[in-house]
Amino acid sequence: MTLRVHIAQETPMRLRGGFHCEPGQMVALVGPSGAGKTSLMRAIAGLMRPQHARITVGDACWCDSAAGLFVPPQQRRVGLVFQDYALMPHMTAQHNVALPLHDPDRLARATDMLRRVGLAPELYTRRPAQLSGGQQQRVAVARALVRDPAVLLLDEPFSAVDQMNRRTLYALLAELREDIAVPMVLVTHDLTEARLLADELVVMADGEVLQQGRPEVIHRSPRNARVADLVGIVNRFEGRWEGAADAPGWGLMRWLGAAGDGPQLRVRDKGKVERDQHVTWVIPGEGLALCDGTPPTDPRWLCLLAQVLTQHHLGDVTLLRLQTDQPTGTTLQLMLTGQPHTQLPAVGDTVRLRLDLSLVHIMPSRTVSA
Amino acid sequence: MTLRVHIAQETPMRLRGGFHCEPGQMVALVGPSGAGKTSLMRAIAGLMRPQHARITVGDACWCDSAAGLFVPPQQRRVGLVFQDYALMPHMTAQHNVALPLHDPDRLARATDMLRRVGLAPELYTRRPAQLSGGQQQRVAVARALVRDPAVLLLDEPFSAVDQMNRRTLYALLAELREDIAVPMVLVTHDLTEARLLADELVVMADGEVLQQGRPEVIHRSPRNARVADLVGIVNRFEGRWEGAADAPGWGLMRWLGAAGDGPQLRVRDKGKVERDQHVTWVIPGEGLALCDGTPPTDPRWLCLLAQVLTQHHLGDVTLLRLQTDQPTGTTLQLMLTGQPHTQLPAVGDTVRLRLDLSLVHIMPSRTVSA
Amino acid sequence: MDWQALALSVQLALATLLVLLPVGLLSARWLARSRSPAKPWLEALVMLPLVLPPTVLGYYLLVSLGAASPLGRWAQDTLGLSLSFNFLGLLLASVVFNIPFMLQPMQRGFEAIPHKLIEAATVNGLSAWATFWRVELPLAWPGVMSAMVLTFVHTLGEFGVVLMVGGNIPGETRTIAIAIYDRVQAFDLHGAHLMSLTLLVFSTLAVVASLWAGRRTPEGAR
Amino acid sequence: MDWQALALSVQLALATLLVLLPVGLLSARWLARSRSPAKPWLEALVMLPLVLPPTVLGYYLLVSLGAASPLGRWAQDTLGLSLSFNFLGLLLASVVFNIPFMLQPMQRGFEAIPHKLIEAATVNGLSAWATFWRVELPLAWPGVMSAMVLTFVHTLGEFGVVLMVGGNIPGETRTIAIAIYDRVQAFDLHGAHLMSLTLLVFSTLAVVASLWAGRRTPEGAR
Amino acid sequence: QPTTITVAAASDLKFALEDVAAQFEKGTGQRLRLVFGSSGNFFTQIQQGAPFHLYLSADEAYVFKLADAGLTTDRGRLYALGRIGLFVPKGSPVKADGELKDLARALKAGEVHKFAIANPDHAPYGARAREALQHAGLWNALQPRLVLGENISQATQFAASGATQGGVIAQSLALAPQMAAQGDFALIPATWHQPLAQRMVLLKNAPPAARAFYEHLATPAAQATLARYGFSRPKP
Ligand SMILES: Nc1ncnc2c1ncn2[C@@H]1O[C@H](COP(=O)(O)OP(=O)(O)OP(=O)(O)O)[C@@H](O)[C@H]1O
Ligand SMILES: Nc1ncnc2c1ncn2[C@@H]1O[C@H](COP(=O)(O)OP(=O)(O)OP(=O)(O)O)[C@@H](O)[C@H]1O
Ligand code: MOO
Ligand SMILES: [Mg+2]
Ligand SMILES: [Mg+2]
Repeated sequence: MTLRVHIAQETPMRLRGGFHCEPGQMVALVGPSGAGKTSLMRAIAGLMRPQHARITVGDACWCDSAAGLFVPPQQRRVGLVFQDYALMPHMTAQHNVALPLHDPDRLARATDMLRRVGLAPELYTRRPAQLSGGQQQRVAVARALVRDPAVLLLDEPFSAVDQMNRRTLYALLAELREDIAVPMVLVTHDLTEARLLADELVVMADGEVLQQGRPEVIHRSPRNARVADLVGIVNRFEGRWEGAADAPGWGLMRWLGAAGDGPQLRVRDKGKVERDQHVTWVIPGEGLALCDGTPPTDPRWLCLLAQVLTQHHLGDVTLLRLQTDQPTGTTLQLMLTGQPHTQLPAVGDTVRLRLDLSLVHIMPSRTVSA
Repeated sequence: MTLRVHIAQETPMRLRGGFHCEPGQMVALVGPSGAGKTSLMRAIAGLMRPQHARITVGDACWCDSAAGLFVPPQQRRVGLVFQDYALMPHMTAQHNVALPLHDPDRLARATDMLRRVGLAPELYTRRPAQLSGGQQQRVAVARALVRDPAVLLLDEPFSAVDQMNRRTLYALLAELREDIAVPMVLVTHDLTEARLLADELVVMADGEVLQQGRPEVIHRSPRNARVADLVGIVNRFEGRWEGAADAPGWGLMRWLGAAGDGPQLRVRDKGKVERDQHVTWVIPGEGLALCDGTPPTDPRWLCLLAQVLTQHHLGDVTLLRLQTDQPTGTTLQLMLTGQPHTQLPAVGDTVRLRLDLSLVHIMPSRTVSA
Repeated sequence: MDWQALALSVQLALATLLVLLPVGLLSARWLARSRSPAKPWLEALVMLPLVLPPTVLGYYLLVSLGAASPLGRWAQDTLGLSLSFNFLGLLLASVVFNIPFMLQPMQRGFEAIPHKLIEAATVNGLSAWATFWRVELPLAWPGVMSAMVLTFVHTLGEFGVVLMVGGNIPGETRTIAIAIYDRVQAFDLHGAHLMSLTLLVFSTLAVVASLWAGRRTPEGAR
Repeated sequence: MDWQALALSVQLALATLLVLLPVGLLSARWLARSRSPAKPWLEALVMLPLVLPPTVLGYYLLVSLGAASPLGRWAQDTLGLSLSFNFLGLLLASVVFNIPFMLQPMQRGFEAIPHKLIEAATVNGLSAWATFWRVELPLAWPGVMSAMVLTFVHTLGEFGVVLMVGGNIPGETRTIAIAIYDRVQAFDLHGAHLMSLTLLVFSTLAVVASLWAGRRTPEGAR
Repeated sequence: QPTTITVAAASDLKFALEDVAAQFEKGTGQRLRLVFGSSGNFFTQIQQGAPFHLYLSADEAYVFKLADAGLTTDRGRLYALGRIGLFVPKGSPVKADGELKDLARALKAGEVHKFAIANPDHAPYGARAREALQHAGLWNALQPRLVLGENISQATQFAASGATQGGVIAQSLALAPQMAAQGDFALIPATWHQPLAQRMVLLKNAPPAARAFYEHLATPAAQATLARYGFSRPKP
């Protein structure tokens, strides 16, 4: 019952590309506002008839524009959380959730699902206008989950819900994934949430599907700079490829700063770039750390001196913005945990920074602008 | 021009307590879904007439139920982002933003603000129905910011916006704070965002204002367990106060686990609890770390052996759930950064954990249930 | 007071509602959803029964439904039904004359439903039929109520068409409106006032009762 | 074809709109926002002009506005205005008779506006007046259009009230509806058909034109 | 400049009076505005100050009531006697016969389903029709089949359209050229009913030109025209 989507249209909005989602798998659709995530969901649910598309679930074909096939939404059996909830204003929370059900104990099942999404019983008989934003959203989630869907489509289902209620909902989703093995697609702007919940990410921008893959894979080797941006990789730099290094599978790259060239780095060579080619490279957060002692000699490590520009304390983690001396004036971001306040470097301090060069990922330079 | 709010009502929903916000200051209203955040904003904007309230901005009094005073919303000059946008469906994005403006170049100013919230020019003349969720939300933000408000009220203004666009909006808010020094109130579910943007937090639950203070202060010394929960402190434990320690300002507490008593901890004594009293205590994330070498002897540190239950890789940080041996079966969460993947403890490994006891915060035990 | 005439009028009004309600709901909904370029023309067509003076409309109806007309003859010969000067004739005329009152407010009611909610209904597996009953009808209800009340009240007061097609036969086609008119023409002003007052009070009660029964809770405080 | 009568009818219809539009907008909006328990009673009151047969309503209007009535005498003595058998009389009668057509659809239009949007307008500093013009009126527009089209068309076809209060004076109070009726009465069917057809075509064009001019872009694809 | 005279006339005069008025206008150059309608309505409207100058009623009772109310210059003058007759549309099973014998036959035979007269409660022609039918002994049998016109014109329309099998209508309408093609007409004897005494009266504000027309209606030329439309001359 794998969901496979391929789509190509220009109007009313551009949509290109596709993705697939195994039963029981959760795929997170991420991308900037206006990327086409909601539109793609609407196409899957059958609310929009795309110009060219092929959408299949297992053996069933829901849409095949080549064959002129289009299954109406009623027959697709999708559980869809609308981004703006689309609750029926004339129905109570309970009746909203019971909407897709037909059996005699539909109200009991609706009530049960409302309980599971953490809604207080006194709210079951309220109409949407008398509920808070997050309460409405949980009703919408309950309505999507209560039926026995063939595909679950969740369009930012937790955006109005606080952290604690979110955890309840995460647990509910996890439970559900064990009960019903259907493809699940989640749109979210919260990258942490995406990585926490999803087996795979699908990265979209400007209506185009850019990359699908496991979160850590995309995080460590984004296909291009746009994807790197989109998955929140902040430490992105420029470089010039300077050819093979001493060992096979390794190459040399010059770090290019705004104000001049930086050190030469010994990095993994995947054979995709040519000598003197301009490249964009990223290093994930786990490849950065402060050195406490003397600089290590292992060529895997690069040690830099950097000055602390700003320090943001974000609860469990502290965010540092650092400026390196080499290449001059390049800034990078570092997250720290487990350091007592007193031991944190202060703004203006100079610290010694360690880069794990084996985690550097190199991409062809982006040509399009943001 | 400080905003001061004091409110007490029971219907249509319970609201109690108050807060204040200096001009140029940003206060983040946080609390679970249904806590009354939106309702409080509505009362400030004048959309709800509270049973008992006093709301003042500088010398101007907007609402004083004792004196029967109630300034209508038109005259309050608030910039309000509605949680569900409340855009005019019959107006283009541009005209929606120009709604509060009166001067001849209103459309030009609206266009400029739309540019600043990062909306693409081809969208300016679209109606809300033809915009994506995040695009609509940015129009709503632009409408609130474009006028010259006396108070800025932002009800989850970024919930539908992706990280990149959020950064644009954060920058815009920062800019604005330099231009116009008015009180700003932000409702958000994203605690990181709250800490990043806000000077102070106001924690609400069940319609009640529980605590106001600087984020790090609340984070390190929440007033009670409910607040600790609400600001996302996950490592919360039970204990019994065992009296004063060797030095003044220090006391002894027994760590109580579900399955039995744990070690005695030497912690700060603020003189608020009595001997044998049952207490709840928390330790912020920065008070936890893995020990690499031998256990330190400093009494500030407590060293524990713990087993890794789960490991979640969330991009820049990795989340570990650990189970301590003493008190048996207690779980705690640990965030790690800067550790290359290979050096991370695997599930099932036993690690040595270090608690900074000087950061332990003790509260009277909660009596109410969640 | 001519109770018979009042009873007849009420029967006629109810029968008109009964006939027009399903027809009206379907066509109003169709018009509301239609994106056809013919839509304004159809809407104008729906208005036409209002344009002609009632007696003239009645005359045309009589000429096309009466015993001498092909339609009238056909109905008489094959169905054994007479389409004029009886209740059936009144009903036909009343139905035609009330089309604009029934369709316009209903159509606006259906048009006011956010498309998103219809989508939500279909995604939740509701058939077109179930969507109509459980979503569209409740949400269009104020418009439907308006249409029904306008039609009901208007049928009570309708005079020209009914007189022409019905022929003022006591107990059969003499409605309360015609009875009042007769009283006025006969300078029986006392009788006319009494009947008018009775009719006004009755309609007021009927309208209040139906508005009360069909009221919807207001949209909520926010 | 009696062009004079058609012109008079169009004038009357436009004047009726002009008078009823502001009154109707204000009262419909008030009724829509009202939470008063008297609301259904007021709504029923608004319906009453529909209940009486037009000629009888005309009779009552004539008796209360005519030269012999206190009101008529007062108007004649102090304002020098006659309230019957002239255009002013027609207009007064037409205004009264069209109240239900004007108010009901408008009221539904105003009721359909989400309260949230009114709140957004007030928070954005719009005065009650600006809110009305820039938010409420555009959003209630389909209902307002309905009301105007119903009133316009209905005035063209109105016969009983106008005949009674106006007196069928050529060039002054003989509307197109009365002229057609006269043709039918005179067995001048050819003339009647011609005038009816002209009126039907004219109204159809008027309705289509106004619907076209007052159309709103559909709610968008989603 | 010549004032326009407004004449309110009973609808049975529709065709006849238009001819007479045309003669008068040609002779004098005076403009006339003719308004046709039901006598009862005019009565009400005149009470309420309708701007009519001359009122030609189908029933003299209205004229007397207005005179008693002081709204007229005098008690007026009879200008014609109306006549009624049986009209049967084309294809009707009934034959037009003034003695109503065939109507009686057809009634017995069950061939008459509907029969039109004006409303006898308030229309003068309706009241006379009732008297005539009573005289012929048909009233009781016919009553359940009656359809009542608001006034005599409407009754005539019912009959002429073929929607009824016949009707008692005004001779003045039956003689109109448009009616001849619709069916047959036979006059009912004048003795079967009270005379339809049609009386006219000048109203208080009538200008001199109105009196001229009032007088013109008594001239032999006018009376001859009225006679052509089936009105008989009233006895002075
Ligand atoms: N119109 C209303 N009538 C009665 N109760 C209401 C109404 N609107 C909201 N409530 C209730 O008041 C409480 C507070 O609602 P409010 O919208 O202020 O919450 P909130 O803190 O904004 O929540 P969220 O984060 O979910 O938006 C909720 O329990 C809600 O159910
Ligand atoms: N009805 C419409 N007609 C034309 N363009 C539309 C319509 N609806 C949306 N769009 C455009 O299509 C693009 C994709 O919209 P979509 O709603 O799919 O974005 P999204 O990825 O869901 O964004 P968000 O995260 O902001 O919800 C946007 O640029 C939007 O402006
Ligand atoms: O007064 Mo008439 O002639 O019965 O219509
Ligand atoms: Mg979206
Ligand atoms: Mg809220």
